[in-house]
Amino acid sequence: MLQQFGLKKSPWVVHFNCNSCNGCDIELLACLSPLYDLERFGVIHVGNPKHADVLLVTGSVNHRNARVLKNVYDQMPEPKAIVAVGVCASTGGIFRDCYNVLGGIEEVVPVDVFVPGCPARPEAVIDGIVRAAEKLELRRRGQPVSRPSLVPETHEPTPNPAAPPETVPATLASPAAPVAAPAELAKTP
Amino acid sequence: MSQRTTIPFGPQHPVFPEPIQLRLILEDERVVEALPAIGYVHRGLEKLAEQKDFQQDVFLIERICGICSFMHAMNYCQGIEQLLGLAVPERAKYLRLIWAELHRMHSHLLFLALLADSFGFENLFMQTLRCREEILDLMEITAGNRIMLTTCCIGGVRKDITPDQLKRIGTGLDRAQASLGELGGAFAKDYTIQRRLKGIGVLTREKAHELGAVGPVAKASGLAMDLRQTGYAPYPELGFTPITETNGDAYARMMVRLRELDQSAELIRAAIGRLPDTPLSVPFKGNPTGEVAARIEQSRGELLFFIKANGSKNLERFRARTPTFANLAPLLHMLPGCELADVPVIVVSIDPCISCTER
Amino acid sequence: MSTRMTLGLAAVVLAPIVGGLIRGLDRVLTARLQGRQGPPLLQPFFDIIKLFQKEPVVVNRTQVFYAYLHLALIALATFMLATGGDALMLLFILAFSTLALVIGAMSVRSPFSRIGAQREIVMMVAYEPILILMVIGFYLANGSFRLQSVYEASRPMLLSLPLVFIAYLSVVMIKFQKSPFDLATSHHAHQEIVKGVTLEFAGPYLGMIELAHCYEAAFFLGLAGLFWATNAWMAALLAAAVFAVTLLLDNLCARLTTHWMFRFMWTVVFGLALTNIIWLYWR
Amino acid sequence: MSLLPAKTVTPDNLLHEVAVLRQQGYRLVTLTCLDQGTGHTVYYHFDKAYQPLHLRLEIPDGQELCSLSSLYPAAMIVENEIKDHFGVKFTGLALDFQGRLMLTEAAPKTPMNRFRRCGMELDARQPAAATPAAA
Repeated sequence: MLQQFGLKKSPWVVHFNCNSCNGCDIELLACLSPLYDLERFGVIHVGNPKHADVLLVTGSVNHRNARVLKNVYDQMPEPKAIVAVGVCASTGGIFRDCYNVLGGIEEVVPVDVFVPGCPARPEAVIDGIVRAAEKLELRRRGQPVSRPSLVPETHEPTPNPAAPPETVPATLASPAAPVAAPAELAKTP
Repeated sequence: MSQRTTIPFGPQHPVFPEPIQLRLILEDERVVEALPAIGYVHRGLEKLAEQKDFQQDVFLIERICGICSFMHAMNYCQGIEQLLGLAVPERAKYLRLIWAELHRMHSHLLFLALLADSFGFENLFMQTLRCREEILDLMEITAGNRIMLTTCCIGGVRKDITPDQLKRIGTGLDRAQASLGELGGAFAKDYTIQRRLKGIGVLTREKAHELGAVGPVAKASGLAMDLRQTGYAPYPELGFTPITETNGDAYARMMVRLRELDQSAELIRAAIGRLPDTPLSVPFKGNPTGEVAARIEQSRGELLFFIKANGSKNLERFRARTPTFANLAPLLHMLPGCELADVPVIVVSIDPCISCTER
Repeated sequence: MSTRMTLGLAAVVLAPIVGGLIRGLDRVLTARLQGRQGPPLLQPFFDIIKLFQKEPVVVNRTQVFYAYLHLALIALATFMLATGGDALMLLFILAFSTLALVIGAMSVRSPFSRIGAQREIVMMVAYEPILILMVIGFYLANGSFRLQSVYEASRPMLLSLPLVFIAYLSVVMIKFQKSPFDLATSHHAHQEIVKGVTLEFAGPYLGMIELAHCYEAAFFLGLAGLFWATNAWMAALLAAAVFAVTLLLDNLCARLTTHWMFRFMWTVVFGLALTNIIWLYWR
Repeated sequence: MSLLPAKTVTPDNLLHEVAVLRQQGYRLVTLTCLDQGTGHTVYYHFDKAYQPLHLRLEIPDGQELCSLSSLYPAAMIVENEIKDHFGVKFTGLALDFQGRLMLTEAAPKTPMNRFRRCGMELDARQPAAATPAAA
């Protein structure tokens, strides 16, 4: 009975700046400010991945920090969720063509929520964290959690999170699947 | 007990919004040696700027750093204008100045908030961020975005500030300055803050010059060095003089920024008062050619762009030397000998922008 | 005997609930002081429930043992406080509880965790003498080391030990990890050593430590109540006053260094408490 | 094309010239490196009382350049960066990151070179193809 309060109401976040230009990072800081007050949702900004439930990543992945990002991700105990904040974290953004940029963070870790924007607005970041917290709860119950796709959805209905597992592709159903990006999640060229 | 420990300070560390790694070698809690490991946010922006059209580069270069984005774009545009021989209309110069100073204010307020965070003063952190929102509101009202304004373009600005918005800037600055007055008192006079900042991370005037410190770090050490005096924008007409402190410690660096906040607000007011009525931009034809080293005083100090163009629409070389890059050497000079508890304070006191540094 | 036993068990059950509420109130009031809305009052409970639902990540088995020990000992200390046990024993158990956490933090190889543990030890060295002086004060006032005698005393301890009470305030601030003493671990003291002592504890084990913190919150405010144990209302008022002072100072101060804390505790605070004891002795 | 007004120096008299500037109270702003196909041009930017002063230095491939870290310790970082990005080697670096300041093993080698892609070893490189980058 008590369990339903847990994860949804207390998503502790850890922020990792991958390759960001700081725009999204300072908007994350602004989320903590009295105007937006992230703590309303029980969010604590912990510096330690071992305590965190939600990983907020800003910026794209480069050769040096890919390993660090994977490391931070691996240190987080299950259930966990990843939020890609801003377009750089989602696809590489304006820096996609840079020689040292590998692309969005999807290259390294599975993403649960993409927050758009350059930089992402604090409202959008808060929304992303709250959505990630809902996914945490589903994940704990062992229910299938859909991973978003950056490929625009054409006419398919949005996946029902409570749908029975057999209707969901196996790769999507397993919450702990490492970087199993299904074919339809492959990025647009 | 003099056991040596090596602490990897970063790249993912809560006090830094950005990844830089300082390998600190500690004896007990005293830092003996500090080695930087950077490259965690190296993207290769300079190369991309050479591959893109020089007009697209305005938006790319604005994203060298999200905190002082407008000033990057401004410096780049000024450099290209110099190559093209464009005379920017007066109104555009004043509008650029207004946005640049708004950016300086929000950047300095962010610095104060991070500094408060670095010595664990959560309340002050929150209040400073609240004050910062006033400035962000002004930017959103005038440009449509909170941080990335993208109003600067080659030849002038893309957007005008209407009289209503100018009035709103005035009231917004009043509110920000009112709360800044209270916050400034807390920052300058609080006993615990003074204990944490005074005499910490001292950089003498000689060392500051030798190590090439720029911006508030140099000004706090007594070097009156502010490129706004060179007159790239109508600063001299508005009666600008650089602010300096003499002690060269973290407290002095904070005071420089605190006083610059008020100065920026006054500059904006003065600029609004004298805003000339001219077109916003001049049209231009052709591609730039030649070499130029454009400089500007960004919120963290001197920003230098070396631009080499060869008459095609791609630049031949774009090089950015950002202020934090210059301030890294002073930082590494300040760290040895300090306490571990002072490391966040010292690092934050130079207002590091790693994203600028590594591009 | 059996009523005291029931009282003790009730305290062990109720203390985390009261402590959780205190911590929740702390967070709400702190947020309000900072001009924010803040989390719900029950947030500490949500946090603990969540932590127990997380995957247990263990660095080594020792660490887990010490997390259990930390929680068990602080619960035992709460039990003893409620049943009016021996004050010196109480102090010993309390110190051992903190020590369990320190050893747990020392048992892993993370430098931040170790520095946190070192700081925790420095903090113990700074506040333990004050607690001992407090117990000596109780003894001088009542002629017994049993806390029962404090409960049965005719006049409130505050009247005999006013300076010790003030010294005790700073002990509470250290234990609650409030500015300017938030040195070793705290939700906010992450700037220097990330999470300090609790760095390497995760999931349910961190939940246990959080639970222990709830016990601590209730325990130390209960100890503050001892200074006016003759009247339950006055005791509660005193505890509330201690809580309010720590909260206010937390929002008015920056964090200072371990050295400063050590000097401050051993000169000013220790001096205050000692003066009180000497005065009590010669009275 | 108008070049930056700069005094030309050679690798031999570089240290002497810079020492003179240091005596006169100039501050080292930064270094800029440009790839010229068969060599590199290095600009040394100085500043004194807002008056910029630039030194230009041409260096053929394979030749090592002496570091300024003995005169200006801060030059060390930018020299390491140039080593990363262009493969220009410096002698007497106060702290040598071995081409790993900005880049890692997996990253492209000397990516900032405009006319060629070469490894860190300049000697092993093919003669400059001098194909201008996509216009």
